[in-house]
Amino acid sequence: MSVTTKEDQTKQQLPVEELDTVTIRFAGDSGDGMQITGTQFTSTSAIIGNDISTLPDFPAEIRAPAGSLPGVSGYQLNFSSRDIHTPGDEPNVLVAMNPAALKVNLKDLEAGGILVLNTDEFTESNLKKAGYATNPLDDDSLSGYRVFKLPITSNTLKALEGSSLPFKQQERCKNFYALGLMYWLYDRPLEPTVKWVEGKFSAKPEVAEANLMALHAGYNYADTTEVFTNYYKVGKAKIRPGKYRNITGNEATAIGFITAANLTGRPLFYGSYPITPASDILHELSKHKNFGVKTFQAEDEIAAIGAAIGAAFAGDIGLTGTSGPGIALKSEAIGLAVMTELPLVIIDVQRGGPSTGLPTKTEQADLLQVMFGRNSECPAGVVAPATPADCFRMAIEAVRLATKYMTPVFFLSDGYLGNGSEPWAIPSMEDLPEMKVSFRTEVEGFFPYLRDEQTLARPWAIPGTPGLEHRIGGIEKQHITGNVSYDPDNHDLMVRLRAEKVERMKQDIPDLEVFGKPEGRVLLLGWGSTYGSITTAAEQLQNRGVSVSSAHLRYLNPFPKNTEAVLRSFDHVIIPELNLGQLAMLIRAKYLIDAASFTMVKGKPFKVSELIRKVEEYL
Amino acid sequence: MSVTTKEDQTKQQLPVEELDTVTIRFAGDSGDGMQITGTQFTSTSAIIGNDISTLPDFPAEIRAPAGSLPGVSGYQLNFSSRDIHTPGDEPNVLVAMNPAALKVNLKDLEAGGILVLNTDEFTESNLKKAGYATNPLDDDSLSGYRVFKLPITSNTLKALEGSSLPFKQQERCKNFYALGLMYWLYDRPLEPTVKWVEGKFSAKPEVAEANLMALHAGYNYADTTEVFTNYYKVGKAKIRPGKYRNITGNEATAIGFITAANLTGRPLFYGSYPITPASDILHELSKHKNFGVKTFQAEDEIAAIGAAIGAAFAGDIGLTGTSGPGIALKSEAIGLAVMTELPLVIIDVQRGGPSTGLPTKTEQADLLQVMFGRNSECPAGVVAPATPADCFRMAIEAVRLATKYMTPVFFLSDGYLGNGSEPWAIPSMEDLPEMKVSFRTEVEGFFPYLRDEQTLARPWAIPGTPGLEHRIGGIEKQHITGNVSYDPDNHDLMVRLRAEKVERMKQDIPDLEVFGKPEGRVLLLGWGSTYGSITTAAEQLQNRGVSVSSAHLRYLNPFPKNTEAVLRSFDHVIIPELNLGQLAMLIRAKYLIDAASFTMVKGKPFKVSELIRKVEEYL
Amino acid sequence: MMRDESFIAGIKEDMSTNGEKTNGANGQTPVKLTRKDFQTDQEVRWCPGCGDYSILAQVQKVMPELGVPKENIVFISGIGCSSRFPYYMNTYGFHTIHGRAPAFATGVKLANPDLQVWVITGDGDALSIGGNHFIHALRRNIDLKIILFNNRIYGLTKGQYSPTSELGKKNKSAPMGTIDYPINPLSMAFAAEATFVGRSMDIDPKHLSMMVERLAAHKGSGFLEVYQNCNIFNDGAFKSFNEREVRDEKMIYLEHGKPLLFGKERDKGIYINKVKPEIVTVGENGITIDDILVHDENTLEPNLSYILGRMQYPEYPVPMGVFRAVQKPTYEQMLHGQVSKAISTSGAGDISKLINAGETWEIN
Amino acid sequence: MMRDESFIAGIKEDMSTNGEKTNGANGQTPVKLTRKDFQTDQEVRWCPGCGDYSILAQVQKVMPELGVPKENIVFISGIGCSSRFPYYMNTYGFHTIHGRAPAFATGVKLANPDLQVWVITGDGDALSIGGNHFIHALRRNIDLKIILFNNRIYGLTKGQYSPTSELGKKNKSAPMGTIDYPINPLSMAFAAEATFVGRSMDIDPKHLSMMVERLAAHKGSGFLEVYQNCNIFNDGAFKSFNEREVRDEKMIYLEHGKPLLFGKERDKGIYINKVKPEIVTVGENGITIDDILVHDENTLEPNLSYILGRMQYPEYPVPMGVFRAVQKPTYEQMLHGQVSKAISTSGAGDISKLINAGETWEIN
Ligand SMILES: Cc1ncc(C[n+]2csc(CCOP(=O)(O)OP(=O)(O)O)c2C)c(N)n1
Ligand SMILES: Cc1ncc(C[n+]2csc(CCOP(=O)(O)OP(=O)(O)O)c2C)c(N)n1
Ligand code: SF4
Ligand code: SF4
Ligand SMILES: [Mg+2]
Ligand SMILES: [Mg+2]
Repeated sequence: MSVTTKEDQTKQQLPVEELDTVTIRFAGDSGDGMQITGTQFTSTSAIIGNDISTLPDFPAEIRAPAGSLPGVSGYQLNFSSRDIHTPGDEPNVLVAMNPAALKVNLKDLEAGGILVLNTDEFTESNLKKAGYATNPLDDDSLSGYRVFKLPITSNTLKALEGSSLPFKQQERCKNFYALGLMYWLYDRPLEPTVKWVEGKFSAKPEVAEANLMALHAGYNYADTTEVFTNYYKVGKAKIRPGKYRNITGNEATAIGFITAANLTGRPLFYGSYPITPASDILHELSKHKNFGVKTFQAEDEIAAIGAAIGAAFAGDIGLTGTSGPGIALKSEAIGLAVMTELPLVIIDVQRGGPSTGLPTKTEQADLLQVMFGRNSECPAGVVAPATPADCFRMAIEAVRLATKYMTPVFFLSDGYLGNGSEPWAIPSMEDLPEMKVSFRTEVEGFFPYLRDEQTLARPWAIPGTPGLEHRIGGIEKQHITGNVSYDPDNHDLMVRLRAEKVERMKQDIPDLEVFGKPEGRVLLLGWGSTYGSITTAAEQLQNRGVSVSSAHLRYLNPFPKNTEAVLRSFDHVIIPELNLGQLAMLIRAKYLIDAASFTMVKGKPFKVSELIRKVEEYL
Repeated sequence: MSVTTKEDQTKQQLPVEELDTVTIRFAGDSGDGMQITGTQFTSTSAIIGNDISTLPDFPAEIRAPAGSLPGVSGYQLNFSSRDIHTPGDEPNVLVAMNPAALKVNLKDLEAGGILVLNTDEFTESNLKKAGYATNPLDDDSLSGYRVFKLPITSNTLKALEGSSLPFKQQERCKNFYALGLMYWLYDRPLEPTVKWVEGKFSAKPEVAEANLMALHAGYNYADTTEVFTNYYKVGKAKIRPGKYRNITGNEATAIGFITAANLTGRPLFYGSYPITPASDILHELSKHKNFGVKTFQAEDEIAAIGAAIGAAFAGDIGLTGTSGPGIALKSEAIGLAVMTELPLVIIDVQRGGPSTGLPTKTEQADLLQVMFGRNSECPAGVVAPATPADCFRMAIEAVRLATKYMTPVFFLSDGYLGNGSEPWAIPSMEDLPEMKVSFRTEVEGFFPYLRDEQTLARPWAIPGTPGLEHRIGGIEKQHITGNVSYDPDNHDLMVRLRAEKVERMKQDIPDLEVFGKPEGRVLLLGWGSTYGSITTAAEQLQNRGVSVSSAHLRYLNPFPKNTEAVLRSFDHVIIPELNLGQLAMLIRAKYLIDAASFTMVKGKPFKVSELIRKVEEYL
Repeated sequence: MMRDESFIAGIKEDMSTNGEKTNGANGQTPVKLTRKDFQTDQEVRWCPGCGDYSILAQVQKVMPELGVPKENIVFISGIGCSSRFPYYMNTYGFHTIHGRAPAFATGVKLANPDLQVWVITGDGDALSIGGNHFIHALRRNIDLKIILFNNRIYGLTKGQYSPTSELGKKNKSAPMGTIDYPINPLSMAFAAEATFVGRSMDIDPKHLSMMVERLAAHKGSGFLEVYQNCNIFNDGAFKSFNEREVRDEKMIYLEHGKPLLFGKERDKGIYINKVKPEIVTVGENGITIDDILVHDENTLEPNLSYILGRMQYPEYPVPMGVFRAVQKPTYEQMLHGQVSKAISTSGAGDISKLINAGETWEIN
Repeated sequence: MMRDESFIAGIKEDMSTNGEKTNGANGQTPVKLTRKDFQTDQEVRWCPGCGDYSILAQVQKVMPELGVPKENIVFISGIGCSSRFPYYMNTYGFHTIHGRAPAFATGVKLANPDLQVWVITGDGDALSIGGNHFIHALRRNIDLKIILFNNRIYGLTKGQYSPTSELGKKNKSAPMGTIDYPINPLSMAFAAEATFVGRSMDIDPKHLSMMVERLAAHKGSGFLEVYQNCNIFNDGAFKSFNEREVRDEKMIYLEHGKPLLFGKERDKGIYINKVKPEIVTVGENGITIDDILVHDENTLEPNLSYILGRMQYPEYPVPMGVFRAVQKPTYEQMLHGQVSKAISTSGAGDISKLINAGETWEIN
């Protein structure tokens, strides 16, 4: 699949090194288009058959002052000829488009790593904004790296001489120039990006042309100047055959829920109020009205969930989504959904907290909130996708469980999953579960709280159905009739029935799978977005021959049936989490297993090396 | 102290039985004044030296239709010559003012118990409203009780012949007639009630007079008709000498917080939105503006806590109060108080749930909500009074900890504590702790997040202080400076510092006390309003010589230092709770002790007998 | 708001003709319902004498007249004495949480625009905790029929002041008197540009049932304030103007297209002096009937309605009736219109296309 | 509202004379502050070109003029781009949570009425999630100085429509166009009977600073709407009427006691026909200057202000300036008045008496 253009002639004479995994980080000002550069490199790598994993890193400000430290935007990607699960601990390559980007990112670059710098931006004023006393291009602070100092901006402008675009816009093409450089260095074809640019800017052909000229200029510069004295190849990974696309977690979430609703045969209703990092789900869903999807941007989170519950009452698939602070606001209404036993899915794309916290960073610290953050005994199901693409599958699971058991289910994503992307093996329609819902219409024998024997679900009887007129509400219900009841014994019964109903979902969820041997010295038990780092750590340790396995909970309430058995098969259970030990608390309380909690709350995923060091303490 | 009026002559000739404990329940229609009857009997009993414990039981409706089942209002009280802790499992006496009251309450009356019925109300229409097919006065359904059928209404009206009051109002005096009957039967003096009526209705002397005539009429009727063939005495209890008053938990809470604020030297600010069963705290506090107390009835619970946090920022003692659904709404703002490290006390008077649940009933199911019901890692202190009078002490504790550690503290009461009452040994001013607060004024070396070494508290620097101008907010703070910081390591540090700060309250809270032997077979571990039943159960078992002790956690986050040691000194730990095992979960997770959870969620306290049966399983 | 007109025109085209199905529209033979059909077997649990009974009776009376099958009617409420209402209506019902009823109702109506959706709320429920949802439901012009039982007190929680309580009122939570300036619910509704705004009272059943009918007939956000006596905690709150003996002089009934006259002799009227209403007497000081403001429910700008809504006792007679009734596209029409348009533009959604969209590649 | 008058009279007597201390009132020599004294060391993090910069500059400019020591000034905000404001003011500041700033500010002001309390908010913060707190703060007439940065978009969350976005506007969360009828913030403020209501814009610094000064001087609930350009997500939202070239014809500046004239020649004016404003030209059709409505900020009934506040582009020139400025007792005055009264009636609270109150008995 590799492309040989005429410009590639130099390359043939240079030494080539085969690598199996490379991590690149592109970093620049928010206005520098680093997210595009990153995603383009990612898609191209995926298309040529690498396995990939990515980590975008946005600034919290919309557009902090150009050149400032808070304005730095980054995109890290890991591509490999092996099966990979994380965007890489430390970049091997850092492309820094200005001094601020260098300042913020250099500490992560591996010792001896490749550093590509856009020298044009190392002006006195930019150095000052980044807080550099002396110019790192000139002092020896970069001596530990393989530094390539390139005038990326001016080269881009030179390449675009004669373009009709205004100067500012010409300058903006420099990210494609940088992309061209990297494509050469890692031997990627230009076609996929060419196609993308042409499609994206079809309405603005001058922009398309300028970007492509910059792309080629970067590529050719590398090819002709011999600034790089060798280049690299990263071969195809052994990936399950099939059709793939690159997808972010939030996209996968959105289309997962559209698919889920479609499978039930009911329209999707999404009530939401914008909040980082969940807003993209609203944006995506609002584009798909032709699926009958109704998106309702409410006045706040409470109204958003209120409308979703109302829609569920009326027979839609009720969905509401937010991040942690929004969940706090929704909690009273979630209680009502639990009491009225309506199917509802609540998305929580977790972010750093408490309070406003670190809105653009990731964290896994809402688990206990979704478990317990409501008055009284108020159980709900909880599922948590493990990877961006897994959001698709778990969205379907959430709807399946909510409609089958007639109860709210949480879908616990996070900023890392939501914004991160990975190649997704597109399922065929036959792979998707049967989950058509049916409403009660039979008048004879109808009682609003008469339960299904197996699931304990009450009937879903929607307004518009003749003869089933009934009233529901937040006051305790009488068993079977659903009338208001203050009876003490009835209350005790109902409290236990609601708990039992959630517990019974167990019969409908898959067993917990173990990666590695089913028993041994250490089990790494994880949940959510730490899947990549945990699996990679386990894999690397297994490759060393160490008795370490991993398991990942995608169903957090209830836990899969075999959970205790799995845990008891290991001498030590270590639970790494991006919080202060929330899953660990649940596991310890439930099974009385002395699980060790390993925690880090830094707004970013674990490094594989950190996990390995932790496990080593137990070997 | 017993009174001998001329009417008492008959009595002298009747047999008297000495009892050590009696439980009476007064029950009637909401409009029948049963709460007054109950509280009068209570105060009188307390004044003559009995120990007492009470349980009012209001209907959920304001005023359900007269004579209906939902309209029944009850008041149970237990009075004794021993030290007692509960209102009694089963009443020995039931006074039922109408058929509905009989219907609702009869099942609780002990076999062979005394049943006083107001025959005048057993009309056909009332029987129908109560759902009686046949008149229980005539069939033999009451044969298992000692029934006294008395025309209470008509006797009252007869006694009031000639009164200038309208008929309806005359009729309303029947509760005092019933009270008179019971005073005679249990040999209570009339003076305290006479004094109370005279005070209460000083503006309406005709009402006072009518009520007193009814009271005496009831008393005299018993004395002259020999309807009761014997009477009872319940002697003085051995109670710690001192000055006492009867107090409900909500009153004790209100004056506890006024006192606490006074001890700190700062005004109390109470932001609240009415909700059952917490509203009475607002009502009580609003009466005490002369203490500088500001009460702010906000537009909702969020505004209420917002204002309280604002007031705390400005240097008041910020207090907000609600019940479970309101806590759910406040949770986002609580996160802000945690992040900005401001002292704040949050009252939760728990009620039955989930959702609107059983608003007038009690429950202990918000423990996990107050622990975890917020986004991300968001720790706060939690204290829980054990009895109505203990609310006073724990209110002071809550303020002491919040101001000393500069962090939110929950005060976890419940409907049973809030509405229940008990005699309170009024403390002397010297018993109260020293807890004057001081604000930072020193400009030199001021940083908003520079911490006290021992408590980790940051300085309280209030607006109006020259030179200390600074900004706080919900975004993660930089250690020491308090500036906005997105730094990963700083975030990890701050998350752990906030947790550690709450943990350090340990150094400032008393050890967990054990009632009974410090080690043995079974420990009953409780918290909150189950204190009475648990202590009584332990006491009764100890009296049987069984190795059972009890301990009651009044500090739930953090737990007292010696908690683990206490628990490990027993073969079995049983944790009775009015929820599905919330404290049990925390204890199991933290100490990996196989504590057994014993739960009941019926909107009312445990019966002592239920606890005893449970313990017996472990003996 | 420049874009309104053309956008609305566009929307109107997209709109499928959504609206509640009337009786028989299901293809069934219309069944004539009676008041009894709308009563439930649940015991009504308000205090004896409460104004809520009268409102319930009128609503139950009007229902059969509407020609909407009862399975297509939904009553949604928040929390409060008034909010118990749905339990007593033999339709679909949802007793939700405090202040949020409009949000739940919005979801119901958007999910199924064929339903006729009523919201029952109180002065605390709608204007204190629920003020924001109330305003947003109204401003979106979603077809909800909102009835606010205004008793100027918190009934269910036993007597604290509400946002409509008079300044200075002494009560459970303000023993020295309320210091909150009261909210005028109508002003809120006009500010939110509700398309239907009316007022009635518990003790005028004829007027009340007429207003309920008008509200039912309106398409769009409808708001009816009902003065309701809470005889337990705020007895007689309105009696200084609404008792039968004084009513004629102290209240004014609005009638579309008719001059605003009141008084036993119907000789007093409302005259607008610049923007300030004044009370004048026809036949005095040269005032003729032509000087009297003619009521007009249908002006799109709510200026006049706003001014009438601010007339308060004792300065002015208290207006009763329909202040405003205008027509604009409803929210559910526009939303479903966008759905229809999306389908006609992009074709009905196809899951296989959806998941296979974007750049894809094959691994063999 | 019968009881108002006598109650207010009573309150006025109870009131201690609370109010912000002005410079030097602490007994210190007044120090002349400068604009620089109000700047912080925190890097300002709005997008280059954002209208927020101008508002910050004007506020920082006005502050030293107010004579309030900076330790007595508190800026409180919710969440949004605009709500970052307090970080850049070298006073006390509190960046709270989304929509709730008025509640926090209320607590601060009630705890210490000597502080001058400002609230900075956005159109989403104040009118979407925070609509209810906004209204309740205004209706209580608590002395808060609320500035709403209206950019008709959610800036911080990157471009979803806000409650002030135009109908039909296409944006991130409404790719087919917004179907929410927009809210008029001024109508809300009038409905809530805010005692001060004004409007200005980022690109008229002179007018803006004048309005900020007026707001600062007002005692009671003050609301200033500022049109603010978000050049990233809603660039040019106001330019059709507020660009320098068209401003004279398309905007009208309100001046108390002056006729409402506009236009380059100042020959166009506002005439009120019954309740409907009309544009007329002085000298045409017999219109003289005397026909032109004379602006009056001070009428207690907000009718006129309400009508002016509803004049919208393009039908009308867009009014700028003070719509309403009236005086009534503030909430904090009344609350502290009750405290003083309670003390004078019952004596300063005595804990020992408190805990020993009620029926007590001795056990020996
Ligand atoms: C979240 C929450 N806060 C507070 C309450 C308590 N509460 C129930 S009804 C009510 C006010 C009722 O007043 P209103 O809406 O005027 O109704 P009314 O009872 O007067 O008909 C309050 C404060 C609640 N149920 N939920
Ligand atoms: C509870 C909660 N919900 C949602 C958000 C996300 N959020 C932050 S700011 C904002 C809207 C900002 O819009 P606006 O108030 O107009 O301010 P601007 O950024 O335009 O100045 C939203 C939805 C949040 N921070 N908290
Ligand atoms: S408290 Fe008032 S509003 Fe509530 S039911 Fe009783 S009378 Fe009606
Ligand atoms: S997004 Fe808009 S409002 Fe926010 S800082 Fe940027 S330009 Fe200003
Ligand atoms: Mg009310
Ligand atoms: Mg905005």
